[in-house]
Amino acid sequence: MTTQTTETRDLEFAVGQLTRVEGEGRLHLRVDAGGGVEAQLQIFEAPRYFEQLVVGRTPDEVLDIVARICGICPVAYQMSGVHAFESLAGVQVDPGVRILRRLLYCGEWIESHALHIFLLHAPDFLGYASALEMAADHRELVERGLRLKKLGNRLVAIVGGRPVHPVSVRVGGFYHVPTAAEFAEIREQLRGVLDEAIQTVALVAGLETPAADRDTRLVSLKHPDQYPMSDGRIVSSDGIDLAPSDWRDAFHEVQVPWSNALQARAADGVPYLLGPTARVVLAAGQLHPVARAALDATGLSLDELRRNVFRSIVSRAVELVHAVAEAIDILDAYVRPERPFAPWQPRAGVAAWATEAPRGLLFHRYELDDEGLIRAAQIVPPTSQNQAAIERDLEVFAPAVVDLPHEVATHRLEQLIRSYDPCISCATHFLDVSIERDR
Amino acid sequence: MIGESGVATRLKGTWFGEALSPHASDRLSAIGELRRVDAGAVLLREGAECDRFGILLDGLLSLRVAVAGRGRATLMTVEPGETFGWSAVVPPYRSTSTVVALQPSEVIVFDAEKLRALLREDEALAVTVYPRLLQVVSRRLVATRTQLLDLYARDREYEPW
Amino acid sequence: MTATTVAAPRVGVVKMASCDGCQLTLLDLEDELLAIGERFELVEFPEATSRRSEGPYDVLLVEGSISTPEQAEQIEELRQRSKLLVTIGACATAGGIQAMRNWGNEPEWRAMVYPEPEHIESLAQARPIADYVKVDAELRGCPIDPGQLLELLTALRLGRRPQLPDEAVCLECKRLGQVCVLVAGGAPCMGPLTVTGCGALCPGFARGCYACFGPREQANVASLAGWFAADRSGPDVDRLFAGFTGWSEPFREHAARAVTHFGTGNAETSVQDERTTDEEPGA
Amino acid sequence: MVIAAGNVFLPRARLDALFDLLHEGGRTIIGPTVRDGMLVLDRLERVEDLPIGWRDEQAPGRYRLVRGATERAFDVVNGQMSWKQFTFPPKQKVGMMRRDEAGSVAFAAVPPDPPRLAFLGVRACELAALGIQDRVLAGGTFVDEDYRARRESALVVAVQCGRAGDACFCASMGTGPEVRGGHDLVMSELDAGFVVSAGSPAGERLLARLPGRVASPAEEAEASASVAAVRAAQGDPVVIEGLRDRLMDQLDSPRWEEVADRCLACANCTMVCPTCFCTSTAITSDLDGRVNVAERHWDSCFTAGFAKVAGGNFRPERSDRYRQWLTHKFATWVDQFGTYGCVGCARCITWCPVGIDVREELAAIAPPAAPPEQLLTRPAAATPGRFEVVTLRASQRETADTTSLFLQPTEPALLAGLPGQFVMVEQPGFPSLPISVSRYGTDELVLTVRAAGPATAALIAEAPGAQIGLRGPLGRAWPVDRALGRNVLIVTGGIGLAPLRPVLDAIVASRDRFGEVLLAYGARTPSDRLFTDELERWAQHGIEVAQIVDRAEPGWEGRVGVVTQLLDRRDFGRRPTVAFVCGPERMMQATVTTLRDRGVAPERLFVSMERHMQCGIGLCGHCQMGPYFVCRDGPVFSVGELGELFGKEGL
Repeated sequence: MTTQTTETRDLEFAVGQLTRVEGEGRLHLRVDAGGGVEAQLQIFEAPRYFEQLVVGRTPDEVLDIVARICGICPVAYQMSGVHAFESLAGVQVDPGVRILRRLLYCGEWIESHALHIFLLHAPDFLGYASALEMAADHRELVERGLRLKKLGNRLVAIVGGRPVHPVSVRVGGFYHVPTAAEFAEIREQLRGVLDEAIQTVALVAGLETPAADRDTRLVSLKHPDQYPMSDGRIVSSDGIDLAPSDWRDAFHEVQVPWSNALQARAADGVPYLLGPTARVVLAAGQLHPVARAALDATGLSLDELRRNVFRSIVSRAVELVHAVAEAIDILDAYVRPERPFAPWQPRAGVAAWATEAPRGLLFHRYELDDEGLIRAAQIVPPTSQNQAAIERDLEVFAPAVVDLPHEVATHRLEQLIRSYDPCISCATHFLDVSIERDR
Repeated sequence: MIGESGVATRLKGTWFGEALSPHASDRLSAIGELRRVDAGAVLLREGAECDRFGILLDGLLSLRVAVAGRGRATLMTVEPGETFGWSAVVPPYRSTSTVVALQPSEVIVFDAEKLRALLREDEALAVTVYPRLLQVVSRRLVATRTQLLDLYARDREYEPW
Repeated sequence: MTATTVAAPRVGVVKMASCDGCQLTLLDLEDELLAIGERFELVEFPEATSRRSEGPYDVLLVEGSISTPEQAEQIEELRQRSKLLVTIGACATAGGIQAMRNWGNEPEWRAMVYPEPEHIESLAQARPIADYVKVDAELRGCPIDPGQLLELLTALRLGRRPQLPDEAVCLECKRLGQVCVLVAGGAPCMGPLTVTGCGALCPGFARGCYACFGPREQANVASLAGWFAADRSGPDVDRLFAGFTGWSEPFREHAARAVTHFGTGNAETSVQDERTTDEEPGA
Repeated sequence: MVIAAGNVFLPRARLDALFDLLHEGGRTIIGPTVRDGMLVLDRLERVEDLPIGWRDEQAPGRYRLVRGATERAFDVVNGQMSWKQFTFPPKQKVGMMRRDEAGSVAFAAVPPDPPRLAFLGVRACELAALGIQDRVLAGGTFVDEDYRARRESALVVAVQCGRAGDACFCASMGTGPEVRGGHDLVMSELDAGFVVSAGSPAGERLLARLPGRVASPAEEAEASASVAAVRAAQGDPVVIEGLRDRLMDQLDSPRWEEVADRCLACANCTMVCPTCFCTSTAITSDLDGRVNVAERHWDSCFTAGFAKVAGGNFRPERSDRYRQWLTHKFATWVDQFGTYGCVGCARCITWCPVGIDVREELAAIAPPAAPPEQLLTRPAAATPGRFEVVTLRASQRETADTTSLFLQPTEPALLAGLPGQFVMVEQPGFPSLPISVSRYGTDELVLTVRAAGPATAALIAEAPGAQIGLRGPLGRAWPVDRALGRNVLIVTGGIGLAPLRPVLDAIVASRDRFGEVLLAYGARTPSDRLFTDELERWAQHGIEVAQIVDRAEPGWEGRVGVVTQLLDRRDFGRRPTVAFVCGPERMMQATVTTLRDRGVAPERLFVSMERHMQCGIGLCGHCQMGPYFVCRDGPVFSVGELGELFGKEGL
């Protein structure tokens, strides 16, 4: 759908509905006569009003509601929410429960990363329209992805009840905590796939990867002892350092007319990158040794991961190893917590926290009234934060491909967008901009 | 034509006539006529004046209505012992269906005007006859409802599995 | 009729307003996914494949509720191109969580979330698919149950009716030997009103069912709500119904009261104040 | 209860010895234990697993475990689930059905493989409940083999109640509180220990090896007094005198509607009931339908699907379902099994989410009615999950939606059926279908099937050579012998002619042994009539064939209207007439009304009832209608037998 507009001689380049991403989005590029590219990632997911839907609700209700923002990473939404509420109420969560939450997060990372690596992104590198088509030639690869993904889902199901929209998370802990016996089988299964996860790192590092080079600012949580999931401080590659509740001190949201999603920006307007690459680079020291070794074995430097956006699949695979290895460690030492949840009292005030969804930092902020009910909410998903970086990268990368045959160019641009593992329906607020208006 | 005594005897042999008092039986028989009709004979026409009330003694009658595009549809058939032409005594005295003999049939017919006059002047007779007429109409109504239920039809609309 | 003679049905998987979790459930059938791919032609499934098809479809699985005028048009067209349309999940079958905006507060909400609400095109109500087009079958749940999805696909392939029982969650809960969280724990459990399919998940996790599969036939809302009201306030009873299937007819009355009670929020310290508009890219 | 001399006193500290004895031979002990704050019946490893020091507080719709004043092990009277979960598991595989690439099919029942269990802490009411299930599931012509095997392999250690549960009424139901039998051992708990006695040879052997001494008279007296106190505490909340009749007389009580306003139809009462036995079978298939597993699970008369047939639901309303449940428990169960279906354990009261109290909904009892005649033929493959494989020789289209299947069985029992009996038809991957036999040939069986749903559609689409599974013939037949020497009236509509064709075959075969025979046949349209060529043949054999259609079609010069029109003006009172009626229930009702008006005695007026059938042998409960299981006791009934049940809505 390449069209020439005669007056300006600009080249308009449109990619229809993005596929193999979660949610509904479109890409629109405008190339001017001088070769400059303006990129617009348009999100046309229908408005879902989550920030309003939680108003008047109790914190525990909110945890069930915000899970519904995203079917792939519901745990992340529950985790940002639950930590926000607990920090406001001053709940002392039992150590065993905290560990179980990390285990839950490991499950979601395994599930989400395996899905993205094997089912959504690998077909780009190997030249297939889908994993199902890829399976005709690379059945073992797809089966491996499904095996890993299944274990991630299973882990979330044992801790949370089910893989999509788990039911066990509540303020103070869980409704129910599993016995060690319930983990016996998956513990062995995870041991059984650790090698496969490690091999995946080498495999994706060896994929034919487009060249791309640009500098980018990275943002993630960072914790001195743990690989970032729910705890730590918000840091950037250029010196930002904030408590997880203080995201708004350095970032804000803006509305852009060509996209239906609110975008988040740093105070200085410089786009920033969230997600596996940001975490691997910023928290390399906290990676599980097994994961670090797998990364080192590829010979890829942290800087290579940071500068080439197409290498995100490697970061994701490294985190896959980390999540499997950490889950095994947790299960080896698992003792069922004495009590599933700590009691707490609602309190008025602001509850805010950020945790690391599979695709990056996820910030929640709630204002609670005297009864402990939600009065206002702000939910900033990773994709809305990454959107500016995606558009920036498209503008950098597009000039090299727009003159290629349209299908090839489309494929390359989609591959780039998929490198961010965008999670579009998790954008909680959207605008609708028509193509006409955009012209 | 068969004699009047024949009418009284045959009338007694029907559901309509079996329990009539001698008085009622005599008065009705006096205006009744026995007729034989061939298959295809039209006894009443839908929409036209219903000029007779009748009782089928033998054979089979069809009650038909005309439906645009579908020709004449048989709504119901009449068995021996049953009646036809109840519109003869119910205003506006027009037939609600066309009555056709499907087989060579034997009927008793009562002239509509004579029957109405008789029922007007003879209350005792009217008290005996009207409940029987109501029964005829009620049976037709119940049967029609049952037909509407479409009992033998497929039980549910097509499901894809 | 043997199953092997059936040609691979052309299947589409599309979404309206939703979280993608129900279509993800198809990908979560890890053990069967490749076999499904061999037996069904997944001709349209943007979440999983770049290959696209505008139909016709033998079976179209639709996730999500109708929330925009564009979707309302789209679903009519999709219906015409589909032999069989199956709605999957609470959004598609009951309006889902989006439908909690259906009591006339949508314009206000729009204004509160977006600095320039006039750019938003959105219907006043988010509604289930069946409000717009004929639906041949539905899978309930938020999200749907993978086992029920597999049963649907198996039934489609074998030409039998899918076994999707319309009974209370309680039956499965008791078959699993789970002790009743309502009777023995005092938890407000919606299980007696809710159709089964989840495997009585929440009671198994020591919490009350929150009705994500929606009302079952003969759901006696008045009776259970009355029982709950014995030890909690009216608004607290109402909020039990204002969940992911609150727009379902049997729950709607209570849900409406709850949502009205919630008010419009964000009024005093609007998040929107923090948000700016940005007409220029890369500002 | 009088405890026999030679009872043993087991000190509390030596309860472990009983555990050791019960564990012998790899037996697993099942008993009450507290898990996550809830009382369950589960595996017990050691004495400390018992709910020592706990007791229960029960009220309608409410159950709480609380710490008791004593350190007794058996003060929790009962919990939510009964022992039924171990003798009659909530989910149980019953059969495997395979179809290979060539289309040949194989059926295999799952053989019983009972775990070796010892039940510890079984109460009198529970023993009574096990006894009732023994009668229902293992005491009739057909037996649930898995149940029987589980019962036979389990040791039962009963315990005398030392506390009355807050809602218990076993004393009223005559099932307790004293343990009267059905146990291997029974224990009475005293503060210092247990008075133990034996109730079976196996129990005697265990008792002989228990450490301890002979119980003293004082200990025995304390044990007896304890259970007597429980009886006194209960009182007699349910008056049983005349209950059955009173309940059946109240089928039209306005109370059913009032209860239905509260009843959730959630089925909890039936799930927790220790005697409820109704089940459904679900089939899971692989994507190709090659391997299919039939799994039976507990079902309930409170679910929508339970009484559903292709045309609708016989018990659509909550009031219908509550009435079904209550009248079954306290009235028609007596007719069927000679006992109540209730043992007074109070679970349905406590575990009703809205606290409906059965004691409040009740009235009293009556003597059991005689069960109806049993079937006369011995069927093939009676056990669910087991089927005889038959081959389809040919099929013949009868009407647009109805097809006759000509099947060749190798099992002679399948050919030895009687007119009106049916077979259960199994196609791998589909639910079982009850289909009447429309003809018994010398070496073939004819089934005439109307496509009413997917399973029937699939069945009639089978090609010659296809294999299907059959069980049967089942059910009660048309009593053709009762019609010998009499006038015979066969009234039928639609597909209803199929189960009556064997009757016509029998009449034609010995035409001179019957009086006048009238076949009154109604159909929707002329082209919906079955067996049109045979209708003429029957007429040639001196059978008056009167046909009538709801809707005429072009060219139809026959009768139009309803089938009762053919009967309205006839008199059947002059000679004894036997009538066989089969068709939609409304049609049968209208016909029965007409025929009774025309002088046909209800004892000679037979109808074939349709209900949701799954097992076909009276074990799954779906087809219950008053005192009958339609599959086992019917489908053919005389109108006299059915009495008020016939035409009653919502049964």
